[in-house]
Amino acid sequence: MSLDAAAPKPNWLSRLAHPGAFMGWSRPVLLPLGLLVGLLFALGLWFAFFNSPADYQMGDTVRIMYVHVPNAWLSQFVYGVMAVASLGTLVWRHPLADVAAKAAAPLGAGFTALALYTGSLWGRPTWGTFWEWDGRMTSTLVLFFIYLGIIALWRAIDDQLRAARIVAVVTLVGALDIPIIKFSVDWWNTLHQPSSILTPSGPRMPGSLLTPLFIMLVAFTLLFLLLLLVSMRTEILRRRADSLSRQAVGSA
Amino acid sequence: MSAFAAIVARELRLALRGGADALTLVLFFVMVAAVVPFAIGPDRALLQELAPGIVWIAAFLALLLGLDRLFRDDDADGSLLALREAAIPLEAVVAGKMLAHWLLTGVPLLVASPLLAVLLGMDSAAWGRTALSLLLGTPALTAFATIGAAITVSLRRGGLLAPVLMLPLAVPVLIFGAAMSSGGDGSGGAALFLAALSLVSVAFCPFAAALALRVSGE
Amino acid sequence: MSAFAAIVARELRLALRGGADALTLVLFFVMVAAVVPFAIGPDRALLQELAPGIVWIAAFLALLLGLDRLFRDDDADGSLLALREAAIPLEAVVAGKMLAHWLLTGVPLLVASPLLAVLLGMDSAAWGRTALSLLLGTPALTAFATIGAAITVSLRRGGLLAPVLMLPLAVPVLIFGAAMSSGGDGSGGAALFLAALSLVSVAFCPFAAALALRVSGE
Amino acid sequence: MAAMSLTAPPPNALPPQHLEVSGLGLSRGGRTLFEGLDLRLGHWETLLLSGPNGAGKSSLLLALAGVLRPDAGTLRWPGGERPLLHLLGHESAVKPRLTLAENLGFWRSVNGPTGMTPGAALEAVGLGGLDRIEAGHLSAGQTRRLGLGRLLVSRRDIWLLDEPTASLDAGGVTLVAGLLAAHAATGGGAIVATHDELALTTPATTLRLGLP
Amino acid sequence: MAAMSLTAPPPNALPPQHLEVSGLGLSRGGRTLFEGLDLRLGHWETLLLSGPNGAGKSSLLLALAGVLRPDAGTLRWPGGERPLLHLLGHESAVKPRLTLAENLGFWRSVNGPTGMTPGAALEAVGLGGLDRIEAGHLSAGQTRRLGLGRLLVSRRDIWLLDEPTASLDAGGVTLVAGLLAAHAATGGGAIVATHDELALTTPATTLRLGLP
Ligand code: HEM
Ligand SMILES: Nc1ncnc2c1ncn2[C@@H]1O[C@H](COP(=O)(O)OP(=O)(O)OP(=O)(O)O)[C@@H](O)[C@H]1O
Ligand SMILES: Nc1ncnc2c1ncn2[C@@H]1O[C@H](COP(=O)(O)OP(=O)(O)OP(=O)(O)O)[C@@H](O)[C@H]1O
Ligand SMILES: [Mg+2]
Ligand SMILES: [Mg+2]
Repeated sequence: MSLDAAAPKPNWLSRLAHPGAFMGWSRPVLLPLGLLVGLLFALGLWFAFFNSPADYQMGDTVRIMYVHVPNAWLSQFVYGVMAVASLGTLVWRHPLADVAAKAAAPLGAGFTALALYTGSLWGRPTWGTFWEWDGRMTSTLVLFFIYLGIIALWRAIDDQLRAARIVAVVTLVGALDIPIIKFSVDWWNTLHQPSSILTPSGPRMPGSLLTPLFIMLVAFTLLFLLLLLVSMRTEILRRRADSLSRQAVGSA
Repeated sequence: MSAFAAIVARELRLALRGGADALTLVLFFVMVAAVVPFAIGPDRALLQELAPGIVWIAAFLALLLGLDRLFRDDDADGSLLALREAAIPLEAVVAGKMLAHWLLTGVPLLVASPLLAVLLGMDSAAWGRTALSLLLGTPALTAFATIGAAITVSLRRGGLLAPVLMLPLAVPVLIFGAAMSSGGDGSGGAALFLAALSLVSVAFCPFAAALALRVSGE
Repeated sequence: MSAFAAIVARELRLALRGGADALTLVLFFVMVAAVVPFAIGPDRALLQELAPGIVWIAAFLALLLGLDRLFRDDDADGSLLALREAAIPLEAVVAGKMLAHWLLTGVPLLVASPLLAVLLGMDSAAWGRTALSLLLGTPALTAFATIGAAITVSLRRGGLLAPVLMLPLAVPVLIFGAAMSSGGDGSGGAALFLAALSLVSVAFCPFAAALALRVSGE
Repeated sequence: MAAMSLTAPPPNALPPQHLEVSGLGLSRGGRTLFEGLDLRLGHWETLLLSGPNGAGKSSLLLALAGVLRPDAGTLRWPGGERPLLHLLGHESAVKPRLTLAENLGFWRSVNGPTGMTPGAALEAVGLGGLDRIEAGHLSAGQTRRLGLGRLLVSRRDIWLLDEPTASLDAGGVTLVAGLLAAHAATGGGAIVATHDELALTTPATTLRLGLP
Repeated sequence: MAAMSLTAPPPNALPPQHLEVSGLGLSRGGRTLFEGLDLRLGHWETLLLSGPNGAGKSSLLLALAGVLRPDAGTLRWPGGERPLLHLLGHESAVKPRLTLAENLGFWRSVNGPTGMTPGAALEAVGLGGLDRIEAGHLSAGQTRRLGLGRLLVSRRDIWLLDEPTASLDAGGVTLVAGLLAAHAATGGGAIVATHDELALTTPATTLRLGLP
């Protein structure tokens, strides 16, 4: 039941992915990655606040975009990561995949919450309301629900090996379903009411907005990777700890 | 710990440990209400107008559909049989379970209500009224749900029977609740009715439910 | 009798004998629809406009919130363990139970729909569309419910978790269902999507559910 | 508890009694199980119910506990109305999601803290040291032992036990015999439906139901 | 079935086998139950699992049935991959709402009609004539007997039984011994976890788990 039980296969990927090896190589990576993230954020924020024009109609609130869009993008990207990890759990039965999936869920929920929050903050000045049943917003909300459900599922099963496989089933069902949800919601909204509500469209953006946006996108994505590594490490340590304590209880 | 407190504590423990932790409870209500617009369309004005009704229907369905879980496990694992010999009368046991059930449904519903308000575009006044109406009305719903659960157990047939038995009883709660939260001129009276209804049904429920449970053994 | 047929037959027997769930579901469904006007006020025009949405919400919640009955008893009394050794694969067993579950939920909803139509003042055209949309959509809902039920079992006492997992996943069914039955210009497309959704999810569900059940034993 | 056994009755005194049943008739599902059944349960006494499967042992226990309504006959409780008693059915009334200590603690608070502490009770039924484990992780026999623990955390004069030794190992059977002896030694009475041979050290009578 | 027992092996031939297990290690809830366990189940053989409560008997059966995933070790089935077998757990897989005949009829169709008819099976487990009663009206022991009936309506070479005699009366225990003997006589193998003494007439080995 110990995580290191999985025998490392010859190919390099699974050698890296072996929990023991992972703990080895991930530690030295953390610090430089952290520095890089910090640097990118500094740069991106400087651009965002001092070196990009205020929007002619949205005014300074346009700067919310630099936080909003990266979070919105991560809300979907993280789920992708979880889906891949779930494949790893079900197909290759890889313990590290379990850990990755478990660690990613709260992060994904967090980014999605931020996307929702910044989005609705943005909505207030632009549309005069915190919430609009706009397709994109709604699908993000549903995605948020899915994240929370998955987190609750993780917490509901105490045997982590079982939990991993069951959650993996749900995550994959979700992975098939989320595109359908996204599509259906867009279709729904445009069906029920005329496209009167302004739907934010990217391409119309001038480059002066795009550069900082791009930097922030990269910064947030790297931030996610950093947090993922950290929480995976803590999760692995936690599991080693309880399997030891459980043995103790049992022999008592 | 007093016997009554012990029962409440156990119910809470079981619910919060067994799969449905507090997060899930709140989430559940948010979802049930958030799902409605998908069916009736995203038209803000309409949603705003219907919001109180939607919240109340969500509460109503959530409470009634979840109810048969209330005594089923205790019946299956022999706890119900043992509880007949408790140091407190079966009525008190039922009251304890009812209180716990309310804490596990009514309270999360209240917690969720601000979110619902945002999603359904209620203004703060409307939200206040709705929350208050829930506070006044959910005890009555819980009481009816408890009776329904007891009957389900004693008939040894679960499923939707209990909700069906209880729906007619619970309709007045829904009416007054919706009336109060939509805040017409009648809303003051509705509030009174709700409060009265809750008091009466909560006082009455333990006896009815305990009666049903006593019969259930045979 | 073939193994598959035997499973369907048993489910039907159990449901129809123990608590006549089919009937109660109809009643429940009708009552929910009957209750809604109380919550949103008696405005007839509004009701008529909302009718399809109301019907769909009732179906949606009735199916997804009632789901945990599907495997729970078989797990508790050891049948699930024994069914792993059936002459047909567990996937087929799940498919059988899913079919039975649909016959016991989807069909009653269809039966009840005319009543709802009357209660909510739908014209016959609207009713036809709604009934058809239920026919196309309920299989998908059943499939989601089945997966949810399989997961509940592996949690032992699932509580509200399974609905919380499955409600958001089933949103498209609700959207297309309501769209189709409200019969706007998009309703043709909605019908297609609904049918496709049902096909895919019904084809996919047995594997996901069986996987969850296999894990659940551990 | 050995000390308590000093309270055993002087040999030539008719011991007082917990329960006297006369002319009891019971039927289930339209079938008559027995009629005109008489029994008495004295202090310091254990009454063993034996008989083939389906004889009516469990049903009799339920009737005595007032769960089933008999067709005929009277139950006489010396105190006047029926005292609270311990009823252990086929199911052990254990909550899988709670730890062993929580399970017993609950019953102790609900039935009255008149017996051992949960920890001591767990020791007594051979589950010592497992306090913090979830009951759902127990084996069949361990679960039954936990069910027996309920009898110890609150003191009740009368025990009605339905197959207390179900799925217990040999050690468990002697353990049950020991519990019954200790209970009898304190003046308690017990009616026990069982298929196993309980080697009891205290006065015990056997009632065979459903003779073929 | 007596006729079939003619197929018993010539004394000096090594009987073929149903299952060979080597180096099996199993842990539950993070606790190791056993490691490096070897066992083989031959034709005509009955393997009795004994041991104290919590030793791991049920877990071993579940592992052999592929329900629990062992930490280590290999199961070798002569046929190559694992054949279908009969698994009787602590619960009897009986539906209270169905009649006895319906219960067995269901299992017969699902597991394959390769054994007795439901009526014959009910006779064999001592429930003859109760075909039309709802299983929910059975007593504990009668329910267990009905559970045993499932083994008879479909023929499977390997039986994994977890406490088949739980809550059975003396007659029931000998009945189980008889069923096992008949099964062995047809070349079948059985692994039986039990706390009772089964007086078996056919070759039986005993494996004690969890020696203290
Ligand atoms: C709660 C409210 C909102 C949510 C949940 C939300 C969600 C999203 C999502 C999911 C994306 C796509 C990100 C990607 O795939 O890279 C996005 C992009 C974007 N959103 Fe929002 N949004 C919300 C409100 C707003 C508001 C009020 C505005 C401005 C008026 C806005 C402007 C944008 C822009 C400019 C983009 C990037 C351009 C594009 O990807 O097309 N959003 N938002
Ligand atoms: N679901 C579970 N999760 C974790 N641990 C478990 C679980 N079920 C059993 N165990 C542990 O595994 C050990 C063996 O259990 P098992 O049921 O195999 O014992 P057993 O030999 O069948 O005992 P009994 O004779 O009482 O049936 C027990 O100590 C128990 O604590
Ligand atoms: N719920 C019920 N409804 C109708 N009849 C029942 C019910 N329960 C039991 N019976 C019948 O009552 C008779 C006695 O059942 P009971 O459980 O008392 O037997 P028992 O002596 O406890 O048997 P066992 O030793 O198997 O536990 C049985 O023949 C059974 O058919
Ligand atoms: Mg009995
Ligand atoms: Mg066991």
